[in-house]
Amino acid sequence: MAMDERTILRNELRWAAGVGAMVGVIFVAILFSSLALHRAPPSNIETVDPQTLHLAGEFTEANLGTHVTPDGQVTTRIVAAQFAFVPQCVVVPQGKPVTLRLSSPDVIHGILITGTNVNTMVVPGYVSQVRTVFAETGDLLMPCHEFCGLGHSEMTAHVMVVPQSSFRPDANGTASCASR
Amino acid sequence: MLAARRLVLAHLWTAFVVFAAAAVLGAWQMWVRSPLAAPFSTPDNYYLSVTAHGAAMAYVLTTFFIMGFGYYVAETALERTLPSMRWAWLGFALAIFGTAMTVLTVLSGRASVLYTFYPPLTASPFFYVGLVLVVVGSWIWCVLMILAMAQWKRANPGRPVPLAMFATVSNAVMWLWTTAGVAVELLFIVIPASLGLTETVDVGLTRTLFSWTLHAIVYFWLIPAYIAFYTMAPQAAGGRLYSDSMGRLSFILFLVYSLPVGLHHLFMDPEHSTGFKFVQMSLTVLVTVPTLLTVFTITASMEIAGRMRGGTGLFGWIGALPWRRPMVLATGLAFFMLWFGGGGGLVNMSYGMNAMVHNTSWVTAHFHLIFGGTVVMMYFAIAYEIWPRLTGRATQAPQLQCAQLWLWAIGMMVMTVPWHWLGLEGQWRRVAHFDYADPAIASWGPWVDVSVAGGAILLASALLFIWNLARFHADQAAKLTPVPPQRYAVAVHPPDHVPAALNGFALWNVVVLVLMAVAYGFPLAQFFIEAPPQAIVHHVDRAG
Amino acid sequence: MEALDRAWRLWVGIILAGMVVTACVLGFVVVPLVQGGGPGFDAFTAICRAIGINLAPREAPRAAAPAQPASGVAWNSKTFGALAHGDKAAGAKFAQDTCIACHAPDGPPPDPSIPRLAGQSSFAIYKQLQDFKSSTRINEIMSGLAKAMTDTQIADVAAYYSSLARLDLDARHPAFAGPEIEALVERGDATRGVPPCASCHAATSGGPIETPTLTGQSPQYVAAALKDFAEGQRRNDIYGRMRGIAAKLTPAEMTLLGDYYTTPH
Amino acid sequence: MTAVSDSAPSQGDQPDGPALERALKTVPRGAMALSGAAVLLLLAAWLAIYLFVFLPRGPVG
Repeated sequence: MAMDERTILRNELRWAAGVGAMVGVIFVAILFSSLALHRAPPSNIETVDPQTLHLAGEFTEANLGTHVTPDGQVTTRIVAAQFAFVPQCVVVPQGKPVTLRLSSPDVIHGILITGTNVNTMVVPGYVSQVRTVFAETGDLLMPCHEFCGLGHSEMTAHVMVVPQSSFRPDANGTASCASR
Repeated sequence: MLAARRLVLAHLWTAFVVFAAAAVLGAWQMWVRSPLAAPFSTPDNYYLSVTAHGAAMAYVLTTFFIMGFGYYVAETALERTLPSMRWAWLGFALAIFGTAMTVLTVLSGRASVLYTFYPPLTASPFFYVGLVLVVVGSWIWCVLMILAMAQWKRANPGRPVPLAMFATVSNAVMWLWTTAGVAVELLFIVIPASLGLTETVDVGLTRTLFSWTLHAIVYFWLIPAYIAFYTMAPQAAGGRLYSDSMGRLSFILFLVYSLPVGLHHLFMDPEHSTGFKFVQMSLTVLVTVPTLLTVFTITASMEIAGRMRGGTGLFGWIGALPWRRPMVLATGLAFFMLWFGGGGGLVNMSYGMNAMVHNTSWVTAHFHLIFGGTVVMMYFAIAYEIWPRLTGRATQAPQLQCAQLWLWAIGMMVMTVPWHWLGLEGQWRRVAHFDYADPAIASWGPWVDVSVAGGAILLASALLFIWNLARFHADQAAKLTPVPPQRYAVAVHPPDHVPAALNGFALWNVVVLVLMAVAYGFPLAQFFIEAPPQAIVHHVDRAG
Repeated sequence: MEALDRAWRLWVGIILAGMVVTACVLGFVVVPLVQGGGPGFDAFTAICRAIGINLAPREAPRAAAPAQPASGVAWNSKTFGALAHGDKAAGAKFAQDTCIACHAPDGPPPDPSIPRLAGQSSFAIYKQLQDFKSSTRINEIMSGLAKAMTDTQIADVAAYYSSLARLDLDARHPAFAGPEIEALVERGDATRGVPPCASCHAATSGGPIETPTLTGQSPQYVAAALKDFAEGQRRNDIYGRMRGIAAKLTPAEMTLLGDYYTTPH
Repeated sequence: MTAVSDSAPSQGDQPDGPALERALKTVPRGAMALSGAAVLLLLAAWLAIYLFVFLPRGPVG
C-alpha cells in the first residue's frame, strides 16, 4: 500500500489541529469581546410574579418608561404583554449607559432593537435586564420577536435615541416620547 | 429482495408525502409575509400553517425517514433480518396514529402554538399526545437498532460493527437521551396543563427541558446524511472511504457533544446564568469538530475517487468526479450549503454575538440550510440510492433526479441568502405579515420577494422528487433481475479490529451522563431549589 | 486489545476533564470577575451570579410612583379557585332578583346600550364586576350594585351567565360590516399597530384571560365601549391595551365593528 | 468514463489496487487544499461579521 494507516491518521490529526486552531481563534475572539468589550448574553436571574405584575412593584403602569435617578442613571422599564408593549415608545439618551428592564404578565415575548445588539427573551416570572449604550441617534424599531399569539405581528414599539442635549427628563426624572 | 422491504417503504413514503404537503405550506408562508398579496392570509391561517410545516418537517419527515432508513441499514449492513418485524410494525402503527392525531388537531386550528410549543400558550392535548406517540414509536425503533447490533456482535465476536450500522446505533442511543427532555416537559408539565389539571406552568423549567432536546434533535436528523457521506458517497463516486476510524470517532463526538449544549438556544433567556451559558458555549465550540473532521475525511475520499478516474493537479480531481450520479451531486451540494449553514451557526453559538441575530431571519436561514440544505438533500440522495433495491426497478431518468437536486439547492440558496441579510437588518421571526409601508423596513420588500421565488423553486423541486420516486412504482419501469445488493463504501484500510471504545457505546454513555450532569445539573435544579413564580396557562383550544 | 481499551478510557477521561475544568474556570471565575467590575459586584457576588445564585440586592424601582392599577383583579389560583366554586344555581337566584331586568338570560336587553351577558366568559364577567366594585370601572347603575355584592356572589353570577347559551352564536357576517372591517378583525392593521380583534376576542385565541366574547353582543354597546376606551372614559383594561387600540380606530370603524359582532336583523 | 456509466445507478465500481495506489500517492493534498480553503474562508467570514457588524453595534449584557 502506498499509504499506511499511520500516515492516514497523521493526516487526519494534522487536519484536526488546523481545525482546532481555527476554532481556537473564534473562541479567543468571543472571550475577548466578553471580557474587554462587555458583549455577553443578558443574564439576570431575577424573579417577579407575573400574576400580580400590574398590581404592585416596579412594573405598575405609572412606573413604566424611562427614568433618570438624581445620580444620572438611566433605566427604561417596559412591559411586554399580549399584544402591545407598554409604553409603545420610549426615549433614551445617546452615548450614555442605559439599563432596560422588561417583564411579561402573560406569555413568552422577546425583543430586539434594530441596528443594535440589544436582544433578550421576556419570560413570565423573570425580569429581563439588558445594559447597553446607544451609539447613534434615531427612531429604532423594537419588535416582539417571539411567538406570543395571533397578534404577535403587530406587537412593535419604538425606541427614540436622542442627543444628550435634547434628553430632558421632567422634575420626577421621567422622560417620555411625548414630552421630549 | 429485502425482507423488510414493505416496512421500509411504508416509513419512507409516509415521510415523503408529509414532506411534500409541508413544502406547499412553506411556499405559501413565504408568499404571505412578502409584499405580494397572498390568498387566505390571516394570522390564524399563518400560525396554523407554521405549526403544521414545523411539526411535519421536524418531527414527521425526520422520524419516519430515520426509522425506515435505520431498518434498511440494519438489514443490508449487518446482512441479517431485523430482531422483530412485529415490534417494528407496532412502532410504525403508533407513529402513524400519533401523526394522524397531531395533523388533525393542527388542521382544526386548536394547536397553533408552533412546533416548539411555547408554554404557557397551550394547545389541545391531542396535539401533544399525538407527538408523544410518534416519539414512543421511535423508541421502539431505538431498541430494535440496539438489539440488532448486539445480536450481530454476539454472532461476530471481536469484529468491528459495519460503520453504517455503528452510526445508526449511535443515533438511536443519542435519540433516547435527546427525547428525555421533551418527554418530561410534555408528560409532566404541558399535557397536564392542556388537560386543565394545572393552571400554571414554570416557564423557565419548560424552556430548559425543551432546550435539552432542541440541539441534539438536529443531530438526530443529520446523522443519516452523515451515514450517506461516509458509506454511500465514496462508493457512488467509485472511490474508497479515507478513514473508517475517523467516521466512528465523528459519530461518537456527535453523540457526546450534541447533548450538553442545548442552553445555547437560551443565550438570551433571563432564567440562566452567564456561567452555564459560557460552559455550554465552550462545549458547543467542540460540536464543530466532528463536522469539520467529516468535511476533510469525505473530501479526501472523493479525491481518491477523482484521482482514480484520472483527475490530476491540486483541484483537477473535482471535475473528474461523476457529478451526474445523484449521490455524488447531492454530497457536493450538501457540503456547499453546509458551509453557509454552518457559518451561520458559528455566529449563533458565539455567546454575546447571539444577541446580534437571536430570533431574526438569520436563524431561520441557518436552520433551513442545515436541515433543508444538508439533511433533506441527503435524504433525497439516499432515496434515489435505495429505491431501486426497494422496488426492484431500475432508475429511469437520473438526469431528472439530478435536476431535482439542483433545483433544491438553487431554491434553498435563493431563499436563504436574503434571510441572512434581513436577519442582520433585524427582521424578526414568526411574523404573519410585515408593514412594508413603514419606512424603517420598506427596503426589506425586494429581499423578501426574492426569497418567495426561492420558496417557489423549492416547492417545484419537492414535487419533482415525489414524481421521481413515484415513477419507480409505475408499470413501465424496468425490472432489475437480480436486484443488486446494497454495497457500502470500503475504507482504504478496512478495519480488522477496533478498540471497544470505537465499537460500542458503553463508555460514551458514561461520558454523556457526566457532561449532562455538569451542563444541566444546576440549571435544572435551580427551578426546584427555589421555585420561581409561575405563569398562567393560556389555552388556544378553548376560551379562558 | 485490553491495554488499548484502557488507554482509550484514560485519555477520554483526561481530555474531557480538562475541557470541562477549563470551561468552568473561565465561565465561573474569570469572566464574572472581570465583568463584575462594571456593575460593581464584589468577587463572591459575581461568582454566585455566574452560577445562578443572585445575591445582589434587588434593585428597587427608582421612581416608584404609587401603584394605580387599571384593575385590581389578578389571575391567580385564588381567583381561579373562586370562579371554579361559582355556584350556577345561586347565581341564577341572585340574577333573578337583581340582574335579569336589564341582562335577560334569553333575549335582547331592553336598551341596546346594555351588554348581553348570556354566554359571556365567566372570567370577563368576574373581572368587570370586581372592577365596578373597586371603582376602577364606573357606571351609574352597576357601580352601586357591584359594591353591594360579595366575592362569592360575583363568582356565582359569573358562573350562571357563562353557562347560558349565547344568542345567535355564530354571528360573523362580514358582508354586513364590509370587507375592510373583516380585514381589521382577522388581520389587524400593521400600519397603525392594531392587532387583529380576533387575536384576543376569539374563542381559540389564547389571548388575555379576561377578554370578553364579542360575538352576539349589542352593536351599540360595542361601539360605545370602544369610544369610552378611546377617550379614556373607561380605563380598567390592564396595561391600557384596549385604550391604545381604540385610540387608533376611527368613529366609523367603531360603529362597523359593533355591526360586525352582532347578528344581522 | 462514458456518459452511460456516469448515469448508471451506482453499483460501486470496485476500485482496483494499482489505481488506488496511484491515487493515494497524492491524496489528501487536494482535499487538504479544498477543505482548508473552505475553512479559512469560513473563519474570514466569521471575523468579518464579528469586526464589522457585531462590535460596532455596541455593548450588551
